[in-house]
Amino acid sequence: MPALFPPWTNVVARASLIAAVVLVVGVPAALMAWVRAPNATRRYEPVAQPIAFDHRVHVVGEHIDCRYCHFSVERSSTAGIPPTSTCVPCHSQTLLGSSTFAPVRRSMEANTPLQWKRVTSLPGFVYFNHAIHVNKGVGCESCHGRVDQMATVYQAAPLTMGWCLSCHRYPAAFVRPRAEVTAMGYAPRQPQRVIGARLVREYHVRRLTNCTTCHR
Amino acid sequence: MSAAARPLVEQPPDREPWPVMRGEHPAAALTDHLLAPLWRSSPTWWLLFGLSSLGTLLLLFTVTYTVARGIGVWGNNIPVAWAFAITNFVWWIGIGHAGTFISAFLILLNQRWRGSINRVAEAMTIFALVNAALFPLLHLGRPWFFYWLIPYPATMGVWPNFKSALPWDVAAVTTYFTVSLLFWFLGLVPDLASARDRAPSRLKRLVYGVFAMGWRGSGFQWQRYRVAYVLLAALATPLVISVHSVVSLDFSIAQLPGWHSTIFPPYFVVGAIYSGLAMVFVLLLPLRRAFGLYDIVTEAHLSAMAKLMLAMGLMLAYSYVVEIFMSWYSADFAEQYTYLTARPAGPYAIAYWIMTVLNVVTPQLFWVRRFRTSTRVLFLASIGILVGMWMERFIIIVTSLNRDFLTSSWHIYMPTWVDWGILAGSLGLFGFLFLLFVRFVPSVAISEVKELSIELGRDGAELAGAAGDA
Amino acid sequence: MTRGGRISIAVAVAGAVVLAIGFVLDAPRAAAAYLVAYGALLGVALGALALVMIARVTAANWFVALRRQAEQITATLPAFAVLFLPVLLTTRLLYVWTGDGSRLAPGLRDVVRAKAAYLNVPFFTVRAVIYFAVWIAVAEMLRRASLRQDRDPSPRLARRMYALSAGGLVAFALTTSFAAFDWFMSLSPGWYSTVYGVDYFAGAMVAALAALTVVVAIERRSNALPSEIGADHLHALAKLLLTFVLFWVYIGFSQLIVIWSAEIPAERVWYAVRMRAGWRVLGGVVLFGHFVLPFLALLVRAIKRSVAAMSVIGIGLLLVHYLDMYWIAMPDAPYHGGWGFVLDVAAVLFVGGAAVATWSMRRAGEPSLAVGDPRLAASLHYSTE
Amino acid sequence: MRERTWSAGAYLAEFDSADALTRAAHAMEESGYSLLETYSPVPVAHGLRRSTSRLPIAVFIVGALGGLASYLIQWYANAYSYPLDIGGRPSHAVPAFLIPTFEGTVLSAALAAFFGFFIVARLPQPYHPVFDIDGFERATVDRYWLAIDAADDRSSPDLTPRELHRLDPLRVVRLEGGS
Repeated sequence: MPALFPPWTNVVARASLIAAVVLVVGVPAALMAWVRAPNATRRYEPVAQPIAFDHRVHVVGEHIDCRYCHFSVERSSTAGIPPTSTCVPCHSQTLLGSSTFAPVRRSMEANTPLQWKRVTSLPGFVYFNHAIHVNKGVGCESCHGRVDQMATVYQAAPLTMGWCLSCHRYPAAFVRPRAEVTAMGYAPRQPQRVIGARLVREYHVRRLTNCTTCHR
Repeated sequence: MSAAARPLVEQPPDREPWPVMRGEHPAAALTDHLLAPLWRSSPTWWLLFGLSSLGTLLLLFTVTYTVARGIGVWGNNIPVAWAFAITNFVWWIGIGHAGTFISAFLILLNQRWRGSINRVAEAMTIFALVNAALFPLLHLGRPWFFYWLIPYPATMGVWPNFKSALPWDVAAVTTYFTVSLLFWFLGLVPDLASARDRAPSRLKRLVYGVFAMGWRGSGFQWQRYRVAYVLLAALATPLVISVHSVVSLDFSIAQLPGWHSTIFPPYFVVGAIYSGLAMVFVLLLPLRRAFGLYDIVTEAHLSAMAKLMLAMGLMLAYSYVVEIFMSWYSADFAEQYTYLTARPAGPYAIAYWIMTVLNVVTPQLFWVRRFRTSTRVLFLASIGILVGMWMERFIIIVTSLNRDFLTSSWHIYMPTWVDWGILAGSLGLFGFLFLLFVRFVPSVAISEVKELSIELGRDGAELAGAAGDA
Repeated sequence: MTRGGRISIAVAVAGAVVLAIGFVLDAPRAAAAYLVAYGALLGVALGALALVMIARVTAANWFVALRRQAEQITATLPAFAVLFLPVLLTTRLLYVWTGDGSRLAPGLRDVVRAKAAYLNVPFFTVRAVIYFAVWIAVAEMLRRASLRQDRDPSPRLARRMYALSAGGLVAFALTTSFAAFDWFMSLSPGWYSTVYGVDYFAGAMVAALAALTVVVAIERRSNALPSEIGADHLHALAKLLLTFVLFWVYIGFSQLIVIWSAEIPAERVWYAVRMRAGWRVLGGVVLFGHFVLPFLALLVRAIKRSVAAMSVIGIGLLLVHYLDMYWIAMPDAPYHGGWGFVLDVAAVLFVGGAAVATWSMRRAGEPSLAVGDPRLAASLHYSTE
Repeated sequence: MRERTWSAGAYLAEFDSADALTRAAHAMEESGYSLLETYSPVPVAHGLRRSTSRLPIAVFIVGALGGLASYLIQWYANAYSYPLDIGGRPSHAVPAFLIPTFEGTVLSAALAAFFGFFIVARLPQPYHPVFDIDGFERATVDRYWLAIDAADDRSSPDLTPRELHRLDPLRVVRLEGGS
């Protein structure tokens, strides 16, 4: 009587064991890699807006400061989305009649705000305040990326909790002088080590890593 | 009779000691007898299987309901944040202690009689752990985030807090489950090979052949096998002590009177083994009858385990006495109130007295030789002890919590139908898994029993002793 | 009387003289030194008693060959009853709960007053009498039955010893625990720990097994034991020792983790004192010598089977057992360091000398094997293989 | 000595008791064979010379490394990467960390013992030449086999079977090699 299992089953048995080990190690590893991938964090996905607004033109071309449109960023928890009336003064001379501008015209006539799409959004259980960050020397660029180079704005940061904590734990590595907060492509004039330490002292930046800092 | 095959506990010397094995058993007949349940099933099995399947369905339903609606469907409410779920958790995990204790500790003591009962006890351990693990998971409220308790590089950038008992529990229970499973499987390999070689159909031969992994009983394999088996036993023994100690720390590292007590770790371990032995009896006695194992599981086994149970019961009683004394000695009002008033005379006094009587009085029966071998007494006493031990965990958890430091927040906990449903369902799942086990896995360690039978000269052959250099 | 007996009497007398001078110069310090030595050495005798009973109820066949040696250690218990008198006479020096409470901090005063029904000298004395009555009764009855069995191997005696051991263990557990509460835990009367009794028992078991190892090694060398008792019996003894070394560290850790995590000030203070300055160093030495070193050594098979190596481990563990008792009891006793160490040594010599002298006197003329035990033959041929 | 593959073939003799197997193994070893193996349903002390298993040492090392890793993970997580002040206990909480360290030690050691065994025993191996023998199934039930490597210096196609027959076996089987 021949053996119950033919010789080739030895190879299958070993291969399936190796496969099992690969699966046990590989699946969690793959999942951990996946949650960090831009697809999972929704980074770099351009968000189409009701109007083809190009930040490049406004920031680089016209040298408009972030705060001109995002007016409440230094005072309020939200940065502020410009109302239609912010666009109109400049554009009353140019473009107002163009087809691109149709939504703005409609908004103006109907007296209803433009429906801007949110690009960078945090979950409801996270408390976030723009004013405190800006006033403690966190640049817009640090979280929102090089908006001056984006035709259509996308989410630049992964927005994971670990990403938040990376700065909350070592703020000195990221802060910049308040005057430079809205600068794009900012480069520290002295080593960040020196500047960071000084600013942290000057602005009374604390290492806020308590759960209740953000989850209130 | 060799020294290795003596029972754990000494027999009264003026009486004929019970044999650890009875009758003559040719190896082939013994193998076939012990493998027989794998090839056919009985109407009783189907009946029990049907019942336990219903229980499992009940569990499925109540768990789904809990997950869908949230744990608000349970009776827990502040200050009684822990109630049925944690009681069940501690109870089940305690039951899971006897298996590894019997198989690992007794192999270190060279007690060969363990071979007749260790498989059942180990299987019981694994299924009890499956049940135990369910409860803290459900209690998380969001069980799908259970992996947050494991230290892995999370995108959240935070880690479990290792100063809390919760990650200790995770470490202890997962380690215990894994090691129990490995130990169980390693012990099974030679028997699975026997099943492979005895199976009546080609399909069954193939299935058991896959799990037997090609075991062929070569001298080299046997020698290394014994080394690995003893190593695993040596590792499992301190592990078994650690697991319920860690579970006890869930309570004792808090500052709550009734929970905070330094004797908790050994006291919990003793109680765990106690309830586990009781569950072994509850499973083993019917199994002995159903599979005709009277020659293999003899009075020697029953008596030895009954004595072990008596010893555990006495140690438990010692803990009760010391705790009550110390609560008075502490001169601390809250301590005294918990132990001397709230428990014996509070709203859960009935449960307290049921616990005391069942846990302390029941085992005293086993001072009497006749009761140690009476299957009826053993079975009923074991049920009593299982109930008593469940009550003990309930008393520890609920009476410590329900009368909070502020009288204004006192709260009477009452379980809801979901609480009862999950408890009943978990018993169903346990039975379900155990019935599958006895139907598909050899429920006695065949090779060990054969070795014993050869050693006792009941095989007509002589065995020089165990192989290996361990 | 043997030469060893005479030497130990001389040692005891020398210790007693130094201790007496110490009492004149600094009575509290001498009393503390005495209590620590007493507690450590009593543990050896109590552990041996437990060992004899446990071996009896668990049918440990290998132990039969060594049973007489263990029984002879328990024969010192009457001496320990007498040696307890100095403790009884110095309660006022040792225990702050005696007296009117003027020595206590105000907060503690109320706590101690609440325990007055238990912590008072008359009841303390009555309890001590009960403890010794139980221990001596159990030990002597077991010894007598065992010696009688040498001549009359009737199963009735074995049965009697079996029943005595089973019941004796219950009484032993309670008396030993409460003795530990009374004599050592109450040194800090505001502090309490439910596992304290088990902790004392764990230390006592290690000490008893260490002492038994040393006795067996000595008797092996002097050929007082048959040649069958060799590596295999030592191996079994070493495995049991390893078990109790682990048990000791497990119980100690249980107490530590529960108190350390909860951080209740009244409890934490016990460890706070013991984890400061020199006590911390001593604690480290105890942890290392009572656990780390013997644990690693006893994992090695060759060491477990070597008479020489096991003697070293036995003696070492006895010394560390004393240090352990020192670390447990002395920080709460009147301790001033300095020349007091002379008194510590004197106390050990006195109590130890007296115990060894009793041991040597009482064992004289006894067979060194339980020759009447029907299991002796099996025990002599015990093999760990 | 390692697990035999019988790539050169083997001579096998079947016995009906552990005793007979032990006697046969001793006899064959005494007559100069060194490449022997036994197959039995229960462990048999046949006294064949074997190397001492190094599994205990491997288990000790893996266990120690596992314990070290467990401690380091906790230290990194709670004392270095994200220290949190909980209950006033120190971030580097040695007593607390010892518990998962113990579990980690036992888990790694147990995994080492388990997988170590399967690796040294070269399992799983569903097929092995001995399974081709008719009736070898009873080696896990009640039959005891002695096998001699055809590659043994002393083996020869006519002498070895004759020597085996002299041991009074139930039968002698020749296993062809080369597969």
